[in-house]
Amino acid sequence: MEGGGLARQNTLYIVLAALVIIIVLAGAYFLLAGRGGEMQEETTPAEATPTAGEAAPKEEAKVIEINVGLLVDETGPTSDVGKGYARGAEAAFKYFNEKGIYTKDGVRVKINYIKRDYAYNPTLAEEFYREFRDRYNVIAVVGWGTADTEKLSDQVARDKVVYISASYSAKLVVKPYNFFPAPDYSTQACSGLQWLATEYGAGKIALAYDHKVAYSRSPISAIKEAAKALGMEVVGDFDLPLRATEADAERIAREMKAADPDYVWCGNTISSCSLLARAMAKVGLDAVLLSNVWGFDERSPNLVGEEAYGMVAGISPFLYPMFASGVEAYNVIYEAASMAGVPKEEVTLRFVQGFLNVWLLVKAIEEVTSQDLLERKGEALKEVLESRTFDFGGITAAPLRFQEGWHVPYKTVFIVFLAEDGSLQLKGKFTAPEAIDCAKVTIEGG
Amino acid sequence: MYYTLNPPATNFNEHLINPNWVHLVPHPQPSMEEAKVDMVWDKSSLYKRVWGMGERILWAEGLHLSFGGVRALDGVSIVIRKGELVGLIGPNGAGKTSLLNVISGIYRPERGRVYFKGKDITGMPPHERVKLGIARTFQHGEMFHGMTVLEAIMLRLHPWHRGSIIEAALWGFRAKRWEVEARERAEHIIDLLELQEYRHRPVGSLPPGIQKKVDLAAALVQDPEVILMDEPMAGLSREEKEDIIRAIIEVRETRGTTMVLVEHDLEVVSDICDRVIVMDRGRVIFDGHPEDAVRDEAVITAYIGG
Amino acid sequence: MALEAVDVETWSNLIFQGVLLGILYSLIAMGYNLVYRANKSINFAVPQVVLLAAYTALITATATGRLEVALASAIIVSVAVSMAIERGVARPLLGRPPIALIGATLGVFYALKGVVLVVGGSEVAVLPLDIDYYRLGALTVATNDLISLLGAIPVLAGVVLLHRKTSFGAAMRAVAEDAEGAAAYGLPVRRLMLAGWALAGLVGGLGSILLAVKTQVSPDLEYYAIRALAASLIAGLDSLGGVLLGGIVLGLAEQLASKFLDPYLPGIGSDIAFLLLLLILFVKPYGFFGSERIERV
Amino acid sequence: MPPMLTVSNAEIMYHPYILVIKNLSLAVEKGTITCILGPNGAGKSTTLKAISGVIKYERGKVTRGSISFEGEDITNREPDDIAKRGVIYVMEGRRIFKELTVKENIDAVAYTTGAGPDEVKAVLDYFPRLRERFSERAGNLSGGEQQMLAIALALLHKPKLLMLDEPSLGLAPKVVSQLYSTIVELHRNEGITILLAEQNARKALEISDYGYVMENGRIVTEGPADVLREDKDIREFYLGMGKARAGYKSVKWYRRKKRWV
Amino acid sequence: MPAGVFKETYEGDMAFIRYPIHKAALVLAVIAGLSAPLLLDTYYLNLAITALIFWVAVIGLNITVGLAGQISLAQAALMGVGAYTVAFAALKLGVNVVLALPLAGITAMIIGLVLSLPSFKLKEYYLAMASLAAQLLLEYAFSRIDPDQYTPIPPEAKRLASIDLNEPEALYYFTFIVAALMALAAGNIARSSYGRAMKAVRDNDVAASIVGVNVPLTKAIAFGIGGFYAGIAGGLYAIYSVGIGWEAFTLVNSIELLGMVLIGGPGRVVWGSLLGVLVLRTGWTLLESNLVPILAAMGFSAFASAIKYIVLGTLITVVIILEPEGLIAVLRRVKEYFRLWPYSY
Repeated sequence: MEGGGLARQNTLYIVLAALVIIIVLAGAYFLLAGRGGEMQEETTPAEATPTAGEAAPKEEAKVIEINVGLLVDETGPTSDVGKGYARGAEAAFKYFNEKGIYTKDGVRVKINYIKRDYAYNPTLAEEFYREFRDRYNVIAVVGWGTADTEKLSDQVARDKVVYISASYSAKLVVKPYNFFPAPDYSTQACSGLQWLATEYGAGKIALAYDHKVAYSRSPISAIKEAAKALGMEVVGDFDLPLRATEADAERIAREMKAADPDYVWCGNTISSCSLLARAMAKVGLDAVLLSNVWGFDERSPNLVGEEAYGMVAGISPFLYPMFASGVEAYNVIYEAASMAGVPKEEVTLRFVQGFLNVWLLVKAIEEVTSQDLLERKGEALKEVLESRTFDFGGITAAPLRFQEGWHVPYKTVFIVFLAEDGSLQLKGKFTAPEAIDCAKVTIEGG
Repeated sequence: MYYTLNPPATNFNEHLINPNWVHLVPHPQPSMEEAKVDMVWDKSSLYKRVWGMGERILWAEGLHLSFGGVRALDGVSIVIRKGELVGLIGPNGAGKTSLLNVISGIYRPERGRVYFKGKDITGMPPHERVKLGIARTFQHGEMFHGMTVLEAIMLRLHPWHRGSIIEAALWGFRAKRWEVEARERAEHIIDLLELQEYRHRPVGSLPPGIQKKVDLAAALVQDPEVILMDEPMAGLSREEKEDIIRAIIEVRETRGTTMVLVEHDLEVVSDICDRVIVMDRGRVIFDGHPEDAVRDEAVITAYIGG
Repeated sequence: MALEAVDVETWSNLIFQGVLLGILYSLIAMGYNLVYRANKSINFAVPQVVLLAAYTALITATATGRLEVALASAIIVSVAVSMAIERGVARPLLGRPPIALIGATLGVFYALKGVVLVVGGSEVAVLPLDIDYYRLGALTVATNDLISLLGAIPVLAGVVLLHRKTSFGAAMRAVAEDAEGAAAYGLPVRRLMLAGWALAGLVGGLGSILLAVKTQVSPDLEYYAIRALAASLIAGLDSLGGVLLGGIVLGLAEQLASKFLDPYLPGIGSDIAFLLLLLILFVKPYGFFGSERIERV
Repeated sequence: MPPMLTVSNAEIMYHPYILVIKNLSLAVEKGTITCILGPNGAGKSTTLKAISGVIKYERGKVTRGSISFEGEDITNREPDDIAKRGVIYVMEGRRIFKELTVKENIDAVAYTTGAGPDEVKAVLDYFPRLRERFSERAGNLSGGEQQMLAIALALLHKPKLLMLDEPSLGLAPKVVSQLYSTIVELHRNEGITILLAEQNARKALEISDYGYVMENGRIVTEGPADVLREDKDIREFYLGMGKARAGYKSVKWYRRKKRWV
Repeated sequence: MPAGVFKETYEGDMAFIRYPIHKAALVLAVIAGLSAPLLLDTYYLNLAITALIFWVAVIGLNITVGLAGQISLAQAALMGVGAYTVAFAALKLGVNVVLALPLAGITAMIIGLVLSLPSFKLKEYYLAMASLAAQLLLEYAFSRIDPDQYTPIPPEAKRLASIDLNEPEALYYFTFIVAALMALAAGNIARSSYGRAMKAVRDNDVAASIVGVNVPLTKAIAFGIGGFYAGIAGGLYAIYSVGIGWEAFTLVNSIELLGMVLIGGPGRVVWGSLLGVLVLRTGWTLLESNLVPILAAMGFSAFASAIKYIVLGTLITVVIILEPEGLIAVLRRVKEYFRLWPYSY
């Protein structure tokens, strides 16, 4: 056979084959490079190995490097909030590296963070975690959601890697290596109920959450207990899907209206919670909608629409940036943001959440000695985290105090209310009722 | 009915006949009823000597079939006798292929029944009919374009495959032996139809004439009692037609296979068939001797034209 | 919840919302079916095109503050992407088995997902539109619902009429039936196919905007588009008029299932589409209005 | 005056490797009926598809040589462009749109030709049967009627060169005769040049002025139709006359294979 | 003395290993496979384990899709069935995970057989949609049986006698042996009479039934085997993973698996599947670990994650358009080219 067509086809195949070969070679190269890096670590302890402390005399310029994994969701189902979180965490790493992190004995620590986008896919999360652990020997991971945190909680305990994440699930408070700078979801919800009781008095409360999703379901048993303690009546559990349609929301609002609640709890994320608020306004259900930390933020006034102004509120363990004027500690966040090129108006609650998780890690590192950091790694960090009080100068609703085996650092939240005029108002701090331990109820109940 | 075991009819190509594959051919003693409707044309003494007048082996009664209001078959009844080579002709859309499809079992007739060797096979799935001994070739050559010639031929032995899928996965003794046996049988047919050079070529890459030959070879490897050929020579050159005809005659002589041949080419049909059935618009309009067909009034109006 | 406990108001709202949602489903389903008619292929990339259109609308609406600009830009993007897929993927694959088209459009689905992430990220937002509520007896009707009712049905009817009654439609149907034969008769096959895809993009883009208004602009819109595929199959892939019914059946089924099955199977509402689809495919393999294929050899 | 259509040294390939036609040259003079004879798979249809551009839809193309029509190069152009120039190809197997009615079939083609009611009427005058079955689904027409519809659709273009691919395939001999007389009538009345690909050599040579014989992708013989009719080999192999008429029953294994040329 | 390799028996001509070069390649592959733990560190070993696991799943899908032509978008869900079976057996019944593995295969096979029911009636897009519906319904079922979206597999369950599958090396060998056996079995099925029957069904199922293939049975077998392989892969995944959640078995995963089949080489059951996994999964992971940070450092941080989708999606589409037989056909053509080099043919 002959002809130009054939020759062109062959060229095409060769180009394709060359691509494959390049990919294979690149893979092989990285494979070898990876191994090379590891061997280097073994032979030159000055970098990041346990023997650094004794081997080298203390110098001014001496810097020890540690690796920290950063698992984020920038492309998955939770990425609308995951992106802000990732930016905050990255900004924090850059900022503190720049500013200098010093261990208790004055050795400067440089944190190499390895960022991976796992798109809220737990399989990928595990794969990336294994990469963090086996390839980079991380001492800590700044994680993200329930999917990765719960899945890895037992494994990080076995590997002694500190895992700080934004999943405030009550189940995690008993896991030895899992930390978060906030009360668990149940305690947060209980504190929110306390606000309702304080502000409006006892009444009827309807619960809307996705019955299928563990995250939405988790605080429900605690809420019911707390409602009982506060003299409230729970008038129904309504199944509001995380991916609700307007029709779903409207149907549920109608069903709720029949039960005539004074308060509504929304345990989902912002998309379905704001749809519910809209639908409540549409069907004329006059009740206060209280959403959890992921169901309400700066975007809410826009998302719920004017009709729902004056009836929606949200819980947050952290002070919204918009209320930060006069809070000294916030300057750190703004400074870091400007260093990372993030304009001030893009410093959102999610940004702060990411920032604080890293900040907590940094604070812990600052409390250990360099030798501990290099030798006992995560274990040392855990001990420090469980034995100190960490104060973020008013950004968190209270200073943090973790106890061994019980990682609920405080029980107070801020309540933010969407006023009639569409502005967000800080209603103040509220603490969960003393009478019950909401986290415990959740763990024991589920 | 009396059956005798049929010895190989001719001595050449004897290797083609596996002693294990027993042919039942009728005793050349027709019953009274058969003799009355005898339509076998003893145009050559050879056929008569070997096969005589057959008893009916495959017959259909009152088949009706329609697609979305279009009558494909409108009360078709046919009888095929043992050892016959029947030509089935008619203009396009006359229902020839539909009839074949009903006999093969891919269409279920709305009314009417199909019998094979006295057994009602109307509702039987197609693959079981193959096991009974009805093979079929396709109008458009071999249908399995992605397979090699060898695979396409060996495929046709699948209905007789006994081993389980687990054995196949483990390539166990039975599976292996089966493969070797199947290969041997395939090679015989490849020899017969001179397909050696194409053995490992994908069927789709072969010229249409060869594809038709492969298809015929594949049908023959099943060693059928009745073989239904759907336009095996359509669009072939005379040379290729001769190849196919040679194979058809060869197989008839050596195995006594009953054949139904759907064709357009009246010339071929009248030359080699014992009997022709002419169809038009879903009906049988003529059934009889080929030489009578060209003189028949109905056939002339519908088909040959004035 | 027991049946007797459901009053007229609830019923009428359930049905109303189901029908509204169904109309939106049928708009997107129409997009699938137009492509199927043009090319005998399903465009599995539609969910991402819908997302892309919605985010485009969000961006332009935020920038200009004008809804008509948003609508126009979204439809332009949807049409353009549809045409690009036809040009770049469907056309080179003409004559290849369905698995190739399924795989290739799934590849496009994947790639467009990336593009959507670059363009719109995964923001959750609402389109800036003043929505008023009108109370009609037991029903509460929003502005956008009115637009859906008054806008979508004429569009659907228009597409059907275009196909049935005009010579352009006859040409498109001719191409759908036999592209090669149509080419031999000098029909501009490629342009007609492209037109089919463009029309699909247009209808899909409109559906996408109306959906985005009805719910929110969020990555979840892709699931609506996947469920619309179920509506398309319930109607039959090659039926155009049937999609309205397919969509409404689906919308109603979702509402009723959420209402009555949820206590037993939480969250079944969003999956009922597929249960329904499986059942219907067993009973009527080519949908309610699809034409059955006759197997030939 | 140069021929109306010339194909010079064309090489035609199907994607990606299958070479079907090698070094094919043919010419069609204006105002004649030219036929291409040969068995299936000889490359007749491929040649016509290449001329009309339809081959693109089968992933094929002309890789070498050129095709020109009325002095203009039309190699590898889009089929609709070629159709606009007046080259219309009626495909093998009566490729009409079976799901559409006769009217819609005509509408569809009229969409691109812009043929008005008068033109449609003029075309239908040749095929009164079609008028009777105007709103029938084309799939329900008989084979002959379908073939007529196919030709009618082509006529809507007012073709200069009409290429017919196996118009007699699968039709009853009676219908074939009718069809051929219609073709001759069209040729005479409308002055349409016709290129005919046929297996039915006897019929084709009856009406042709010039003939080509193809086998295995090449032209093996060509000449004026009356010369071809007298050719010994053609008579034997295509017209079924001569000694081969002795019939197929005498086919034997030992018969030596004889190839064309 | 014959010049070249000639086979004198059909058995020899049909054997797996026909030429010395095959034998050498296979021996090399086995040696490489077995010595991998000595050469690779834990990270790469884990990558190899996941590649092997997905290889098994893709082989199964390749039998269903590539060999038998039955489009399935539910392979990930079937993996999930296997994974949950192992988890259930380990947690509720106290069965050791290794022993639960065949059970996982069988459970998934049964579900696969159920999934084959639509294929008796449906084809092409309709079948694809039926399997898509099945995938989503199975996802729903998982969300019901695993309401916490997370089921940990305790390390204690992963020990059998002296084998501790918590050790990456032990797990690697275990996975390697399982995957190699599964691949061998798949190769045998592909060249057996069943393989031919499946190919016939793929090419033209009506014609297949006419030539005597029991088409429904063959489709059922294809789905059953596909399910069995998916189940084993899911079971292996459950053993490998610290715990399972149904988010790991979603539609997107099914699409990825189908992409691996189509990219690698549909119908090329063993090596095509491996190539698909290596390119789409392992190759990508390596690329992502190394390339994405570089991109992020260059300031494309916002796009870094989106690139995965764009690159992989484009790759799938382009390969399908340019090379219907997948990348393995490209490799073969290149091999041919160099074999004949410097002559073009």
